[in-house]
Amino acid sequence: MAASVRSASATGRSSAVSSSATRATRDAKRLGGQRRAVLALAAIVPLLILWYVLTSVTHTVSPGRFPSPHDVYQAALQISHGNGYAGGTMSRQVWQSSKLVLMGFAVASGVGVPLGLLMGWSRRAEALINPAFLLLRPIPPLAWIPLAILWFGLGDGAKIFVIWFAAFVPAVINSHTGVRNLDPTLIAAARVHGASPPQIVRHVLIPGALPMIFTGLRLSLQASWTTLVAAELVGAILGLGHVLIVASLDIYPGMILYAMIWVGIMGAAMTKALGVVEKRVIPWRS
Amino acid sequence: EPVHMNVSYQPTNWWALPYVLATKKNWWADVGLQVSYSTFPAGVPQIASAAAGSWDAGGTGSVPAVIGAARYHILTVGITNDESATNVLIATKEAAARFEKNPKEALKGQRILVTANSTGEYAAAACLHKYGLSENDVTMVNLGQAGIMSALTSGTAGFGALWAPNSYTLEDKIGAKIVCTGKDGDAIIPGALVVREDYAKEHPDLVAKYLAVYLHAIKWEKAHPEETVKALQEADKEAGVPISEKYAKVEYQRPIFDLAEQLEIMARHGGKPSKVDVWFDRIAEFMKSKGSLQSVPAASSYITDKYLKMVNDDPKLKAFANDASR
Amino acid sequence: MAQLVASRRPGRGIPSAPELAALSVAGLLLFFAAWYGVAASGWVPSRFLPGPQVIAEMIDRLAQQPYAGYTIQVHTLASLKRFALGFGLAAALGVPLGLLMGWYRWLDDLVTPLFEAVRFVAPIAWVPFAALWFGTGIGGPILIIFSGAFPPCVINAYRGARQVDKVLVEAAQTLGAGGLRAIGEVLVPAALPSIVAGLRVSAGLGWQSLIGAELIVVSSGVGYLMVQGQTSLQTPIVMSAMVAIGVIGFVIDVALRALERAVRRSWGDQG
Amino acid sequence: MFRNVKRAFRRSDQEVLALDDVSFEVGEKEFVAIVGPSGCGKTTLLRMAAGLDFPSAGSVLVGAHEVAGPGPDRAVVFQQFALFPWKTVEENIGFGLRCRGTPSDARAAIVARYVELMGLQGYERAYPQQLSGGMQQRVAIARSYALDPDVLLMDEPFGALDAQTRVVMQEELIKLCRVNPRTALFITHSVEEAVYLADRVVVMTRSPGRIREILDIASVRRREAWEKLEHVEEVMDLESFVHLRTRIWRMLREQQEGAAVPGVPAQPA
Amino acid sequence: MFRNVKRAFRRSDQEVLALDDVSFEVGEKEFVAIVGPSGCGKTTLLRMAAGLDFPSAGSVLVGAHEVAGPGPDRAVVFQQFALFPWKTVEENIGFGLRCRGTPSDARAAIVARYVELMGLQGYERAYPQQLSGGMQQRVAIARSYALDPDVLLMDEPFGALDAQTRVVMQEELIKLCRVNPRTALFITHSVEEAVYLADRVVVMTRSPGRIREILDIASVRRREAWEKLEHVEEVMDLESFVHLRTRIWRMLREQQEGAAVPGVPAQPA
Ligand SMILES: Nc1ncnc2c1ncn2[C@@H]1O[C@H](COP(=O)(O)OP(=O)(O)OP(=O)(O)O)[C@@H](O)[C@H]1O
Ligand SMILES: Nc1ncnc2c1ncn2[C@@H]1O[C@H](COP(=O)(O)OP(=O)(O)OP(=O)(O)O)[C@@H](O)[C@H]1O
Ligand SMILES: [Mg+2]
Ligand SMILES: [Mg+2]
Repeated sequence: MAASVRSASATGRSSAVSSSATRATRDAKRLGGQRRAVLALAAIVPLLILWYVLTSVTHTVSPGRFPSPHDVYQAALQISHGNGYAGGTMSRQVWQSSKLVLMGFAVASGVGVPLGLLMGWSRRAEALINPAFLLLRPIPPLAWIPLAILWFGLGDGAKIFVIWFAAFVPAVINSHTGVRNLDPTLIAAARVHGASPPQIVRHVLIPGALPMIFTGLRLSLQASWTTLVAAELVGAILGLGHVLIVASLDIYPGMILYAMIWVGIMGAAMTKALGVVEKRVIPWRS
Repeated sequence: EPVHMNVSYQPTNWWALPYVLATKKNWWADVGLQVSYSTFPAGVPQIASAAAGSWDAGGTGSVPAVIGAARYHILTVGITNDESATNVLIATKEAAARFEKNPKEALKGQRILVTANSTGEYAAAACLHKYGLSENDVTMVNLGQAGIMSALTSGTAGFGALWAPNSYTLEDKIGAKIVCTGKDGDAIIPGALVVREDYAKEHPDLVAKYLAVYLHAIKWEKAHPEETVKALQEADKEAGVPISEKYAKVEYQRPIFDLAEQLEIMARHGGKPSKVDVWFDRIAEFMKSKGSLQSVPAASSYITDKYLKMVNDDPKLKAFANDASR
Repeated sequence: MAQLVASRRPGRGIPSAPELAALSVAGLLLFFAAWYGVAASGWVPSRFLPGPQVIAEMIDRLAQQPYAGYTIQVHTLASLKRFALGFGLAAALGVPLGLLMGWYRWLDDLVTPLFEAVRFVAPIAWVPFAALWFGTGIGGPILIIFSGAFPPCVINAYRGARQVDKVLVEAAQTLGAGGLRAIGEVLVPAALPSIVAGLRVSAGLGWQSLIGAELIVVSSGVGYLMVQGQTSLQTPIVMSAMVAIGVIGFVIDVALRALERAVRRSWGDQG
Repeated sequence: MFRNVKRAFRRSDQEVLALDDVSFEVGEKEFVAIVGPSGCGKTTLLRMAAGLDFPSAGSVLVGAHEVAGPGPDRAVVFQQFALFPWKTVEENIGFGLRCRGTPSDARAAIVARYVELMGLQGYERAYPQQLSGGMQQRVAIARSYALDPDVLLMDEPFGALDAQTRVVMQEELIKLCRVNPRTALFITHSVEEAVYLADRVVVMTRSPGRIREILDIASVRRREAWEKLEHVEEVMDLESFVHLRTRIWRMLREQQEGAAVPGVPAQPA
Repeated sequence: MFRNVKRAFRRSDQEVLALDDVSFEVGEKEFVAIVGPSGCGKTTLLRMAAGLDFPSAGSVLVGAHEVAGPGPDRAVVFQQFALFPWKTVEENIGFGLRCRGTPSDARAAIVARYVELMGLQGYERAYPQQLSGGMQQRVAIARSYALDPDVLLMDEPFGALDAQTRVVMQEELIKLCRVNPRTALFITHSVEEAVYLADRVVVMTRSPGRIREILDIASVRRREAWEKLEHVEEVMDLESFVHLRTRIWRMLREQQEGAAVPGVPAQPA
């Protein structure tokens, strides 16, 4: 029987480490961070090269359709110097947008997470709130612009409102699901150990829902960034979204891509920061 | 056997009426064309989709025409109309009252709502200059036309740059006042008949036919004022932005140019720039000053009367273009 | 005291179905009453917030007479068609990608850095590129919907795959399930609740991006209806379009929720 | 305590009776063990006593009052450990005390004692995920013990322990009950454990769960002075013990007949 | 089979050695049981044989080959049941057969046989969530048995069963192994179970897990003709059995000393 268990002599101190395939993959797994960095580079570098070759060497992709690296470089130069572009230099644009996003995100998670927890905790609250929530929720941020202008004028308030509306939805939904998916035995365990409802919320509901809450926060943060353009359609004079709007009106693909890259970098950086917070807040997940 | 052509325009525009009429009255067939339309709410996406080959010829604003020339080899082969008088700086009642007392003071330091990269912005800038102000004396805030209308309606801002028929709607609904037009600011704002350069190279004859239909419509409009006004009202209503007869009549006042007039304003006599060249150069200069363009494209590189001349040289087309009877 | 006590579930227990339904209706009534109240009070000019009855009349009118080219039904259908294509494409590509990323570490490492950056770019920021690449055909709007709907599909499938109880995967492996089967029979069902939740978010975002697309690049659809209403300062039309958008979004969500429930039921969850 | 209790569940549109007409009572400071085949409804019974489930008919009383919900006077040790994954071993053990508002230094002292008692030293800061199954169950037991409740409800608390720890725990439990008697309801699969620990043993029948018999152990224990012996093994060797054990064992074996039919399946080659 | 195996884990930035220098082998068709205190690394050892974990040093061989990953030749019964919650009892049991490509009627027959053997009739269409813990474990066992694998790896498979079913299952397993011998690695906390079932018993020490001793049961069993007796209880009464049991028990008790310190905590009133 080929697969029966048999063994060669099993004594001696010779811990000869064989170099089987398994061990190789195992070692690769251990490399962890290093390997990830390598793979990330492996993904990005060929893509950059491909981009350069297609736009600048073979001209397969006309620069009118997609900017070449040189176009983006030119755009970067233009917006970094003097008056910049669309009302300011890139650093001012990034700063303005980050401020808007952070404020919108803060308000959205501050309202959305408790609301989602409440709806997950109490079926009655859910029944009461859900219908209106479900009706309002599909209305896109863009559609709120006229009302936002009316209610908040053309200042930051209206922009934060638009971002808030988009970012608040995933915060609610995921906190809600987080509570709903909680193992009921854990709540039972808390109850039999004398936990009062507020204690259950604090010690069971919230920590139990935290992984989902963070999923929601990530999506919220993403929604904040993706709504930025819509928000800055409300009479912005500065901001990355504003740069994107103006560049698209100028049909300036190099600048559009450069601004997109910044949006990507800022969004990824903020998500990374959120990930660090998540690790600290959820230490039990190895 | 009619030849197919993709034509693009922006509905609810005075200069869009010829397309509506041409379809309704089947003028395309008269020159052996069969067209399908792509319509756009604004010039910028219109130009961008030309890059994807979505359309061959059409009409657009002068600002998009310049951008199209600078980036996507879009030729300007004729003029749809002169919209200098209908690109306006409009003010709410209160702001208009202040403006009447002292225009410069009323404007200074104010937020001016403009749609960036539009003829409206160009007109607004011209108006500022007229009152001795520069763009640095005010805050130019970028908003779409609809956004400007909402903001003015709610009183969040006092001044905005609109074009027809949006300006009419605002006058009607909240009693806003036009305080200055592009014309007042001495800015000539033409609309452009445009065509993709590679298409024009391949099918010059079709471009000429396309122009002949548009010119025929202009001739017809000039000859039938009442019917034209009615047709305009109908077209705008169908597109969702109805205007009253009063404003339809105002629209009718906008200058349009028939074949002979077009040839005249586009002619470069003795190597001197044509009138149209001058108009477009000023617009391009303005756009460069705002950073939208890195350099001003030479007018001769994208404005051409070659196709108008082809219409003029073809007896059949010329006769059709100048026929106002039906 | 041997009487039946099934009905006597002590205090604060699970509320009954009729009670919940009543609360839902009450919630809706409250919402409409608040709307009506604010509109009627004149606190907000009716130019900006017409009452619900005005909207109802307007919707009825839009259903009879064409506005901005078509009746509201035709606009809605045009939007739905674009949505179905864009969302379908996002789900068909995003869910498998997310699952595979959760399954294969190398793919995760390869895709994540790029994906992490791209997903923050607003769907409507793609409008110019959509126009440059696809023009006004159906492709343009679809790219925009896709860019809105794609990230949540990927993220939730990915998270779902990551959270699968490891011992289940191991059990399948020791029972001889190869890569594909383990993915199909363990990974997918285990991640399904998360996937469906992602689809819900994704449908919501896709629907919203669609409106963005319609505001800019097309000349039919509810988004177009809305922008035309806005340019003619006809708030009732704008809000009718918003209602249509809201209702369709709601219907899409209800459909996906039904799917979610069906999924849970197939887990033997009777609750 | 339990009076004519019935409990039905729905399973794929069918009513399934899990418990039928169960009545018995647990005296004050009495230790009652329940044994019975798997699926006979033992856990369901215990959940009702805890106030986590309610009878379809009949009533469950603690003291003079019908059970209306869970409370810290009745601590439960769950069959599935039900530890909070986000709390360390220490925090899990101290949870009930914290809910009760015990000051933190008193709490720390109690927690430390139970950590030691359960042999969890060195794992105070570990999360449940990082422990073996047996260790997790020890934490769960400590969590309930630490509350010092009036009534202890235990659902196979030693099921996941290794044999040695299990024996030690049994001895602990019996000492605990001697020093500080508690009303206890104890579910187990081990007949030996039931006889060793309980004052009375309730033997249940296969589904729907009914009471087969209730045996009085306390009187035998007192008569034969089991308390004198320190170790489980010694007690288990006593004739009186073996007698009771065999009696219960037979009752359970009876039920096995007709159920799972023994027989080696002909395996495909 | 295991050669100088070491396995270390990281726990909050500290390397913890779970297994240290473990070497033993399982002969073809031999039944080896492992007993040892909780947390000594039994599960870890079994996971390595299954190909689900890998040694930090040393090597694990099945046949002549180092274990590279899991496969259906080595079926595992997990300590936590590891049933697929979205599959019915039938589907769970038939899963491995489906993976193998067994035609559906043959599969149905095998599944039906195991449903009957495990006393799961009437629950074929139920989902794991709807079963009691014991029933779930029976499904898990059936799922592995149904595959008829060369090597059976069992991690306390009977831990969650009630005592009666457990005995029946033990008898089943031994019959199964007699008719159709299998190489088996079996983890248990019950010394009796280990002695009753195994050809050899590996006794392990408290963490870091090392081998304390390996006892040969098969020779005693053959000499004393345990096979002649049909029931577990009868075997357990034999002197030879008791002798082995006590020997192992002592080894384990030794280790208990110094570990968990007995002592009734002074409960706060
Ligand atoms: N939530 C539920 N829905 C449907 N049936 C249930 C539910 N909970 C328990 N049951 C059924 O009730 C019966 C008793 O279950 P219970 O868990 O009380 O058994 P048990 O005696 O604790 O078994 P074990 O000793 O295996 O733990 C079983 O037949 C089970 O299938
Ligand atoms: N993933 C892991 N990370 C860190 N430590 C681990 C991990 N898995 C196991 N350990 C540690 O390894 C040791 C052995 O664990 P294992 O589960 O093999 O014990 P066991 O003998 O099966 O115990 P039990 O009888 O209680 O099931 C324990 O100290 C445990 O804390
Ligand atoms: Mg139970
Ligand atoms: Mg183990």
